[in-house]
Amino acid sequence: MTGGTFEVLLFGPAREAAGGDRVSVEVDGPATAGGVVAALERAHPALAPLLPRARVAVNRCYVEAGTPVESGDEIAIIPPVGGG
Amino acid sequence: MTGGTFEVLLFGPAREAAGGDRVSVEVDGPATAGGVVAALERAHPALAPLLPRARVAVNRCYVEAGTPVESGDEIAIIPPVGGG
Amino acid sequence: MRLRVEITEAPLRPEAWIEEVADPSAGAVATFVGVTRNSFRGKGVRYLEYEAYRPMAERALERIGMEIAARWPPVTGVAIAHRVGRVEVGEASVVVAISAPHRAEALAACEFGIGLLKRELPIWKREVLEGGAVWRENEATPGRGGEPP
Amino acid sequence: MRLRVEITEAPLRPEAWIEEVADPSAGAVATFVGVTRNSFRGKGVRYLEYEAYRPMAERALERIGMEIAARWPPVTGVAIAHRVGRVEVGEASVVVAISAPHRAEALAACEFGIGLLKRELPIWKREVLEGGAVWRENEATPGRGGEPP
Repeated sequence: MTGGTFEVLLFGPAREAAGGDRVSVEVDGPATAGGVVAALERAHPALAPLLPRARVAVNRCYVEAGTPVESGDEIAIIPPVGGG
Repeated sequence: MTGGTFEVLLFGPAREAAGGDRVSVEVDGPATAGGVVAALERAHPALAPLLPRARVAVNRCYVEAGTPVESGDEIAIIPPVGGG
Repeated sequence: MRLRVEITEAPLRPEAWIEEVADPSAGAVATFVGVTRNSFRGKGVRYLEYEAYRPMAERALERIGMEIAARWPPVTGVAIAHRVGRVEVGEASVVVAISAPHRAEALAACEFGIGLLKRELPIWKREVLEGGAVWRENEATPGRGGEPP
Repeated sequence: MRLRVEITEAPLRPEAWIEEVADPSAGAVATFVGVTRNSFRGKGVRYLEYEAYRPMAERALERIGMEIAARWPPVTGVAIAHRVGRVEVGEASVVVAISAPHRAEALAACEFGIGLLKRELPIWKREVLEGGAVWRENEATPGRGGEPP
């Protein structure tokens, strides 16, 4: 439950900012959704401006920052949506 | 503006009750929408039970009981409607 | 604002009325379709027969459109059609389609339009049941004798 | 209750989704269609490009359907389709169709469904304007980070 490498899916403006539809990130602290976001912010500065307003989805559900993540989870950054 | 013979259009349950889609009625008192209804009630007892809940239209607009009617006006009894 | 209304014997195709309100500045189209149900309070319905005071009904539909335009000026299109004659279970008896730049006014105007139609439109419904037939009237109008509000 | 959802590249035909919710006990079908407008705050729009997190978006649409069923138990059918890829001006990007015995619940559920979809569906919209392109996000969600309500 602590640390590890996670792959994160990116969409829309996050995909565009990062120049790709997924990134890997090394999490040192607690392996939570918030920990992944904090690690992304450090490792991928291009994403940093988008992250404060983005939500996180784990296994295709929105989660809170404190939700634990495990290796094998499908983690995605969900910038403000525009459907409809 | 007083008295006269008026033709009145009937629809739906009023048409069925009267056995026809129009009736003639002689109005003795003031020639108003309400006067037409009162005369109908006396002259066509089959319509009487329906009239208290019906509206009157003159020239294709709903009117109040006090609205004057003239020879040549298109007068209709509008029982409670069921459109939709 | 586009406005088209119709009282017709022909089957109603909702898509035709949705197309009728299309407008390049409209981002939203709200539609209400009334359909003949197979039962009323537990009794089997075979079909409906609608009868209209046709010239007044056409005028009433136009007034509903104008009332919508007055209440929601952004609305770009109103199309309302009501069928008369025999309507089978599963067939549409009424279509109200409203287009507007945004969804809030399209949805509100659509709800208002069908509500006003049910109170004001001079059309009568004969419900033909498994054993007999009845004139089925809409739920009581709050006592108003005059013009559409 | 019938529930069908779809994320698709193909043009949306509203009538197909209206038919999808048909039910012999449904007297009302409320439909919302979102259409690409030709302008946004005065700027000319050439077309839109929608991008989806597809498996999550499909699941989100199913959840919206289940939430509607929980809030309006009489609802007989929910069909929601969202288009992805390039959508031209005048084409539909989303269709929400709801059937129910009576109009009140069909209209309320339709309005609720499109509102929830706009907040929760993981889809992004690229607006291609006369001079450039922008990611256009929906109006701010009242701060909720968690599950759909």
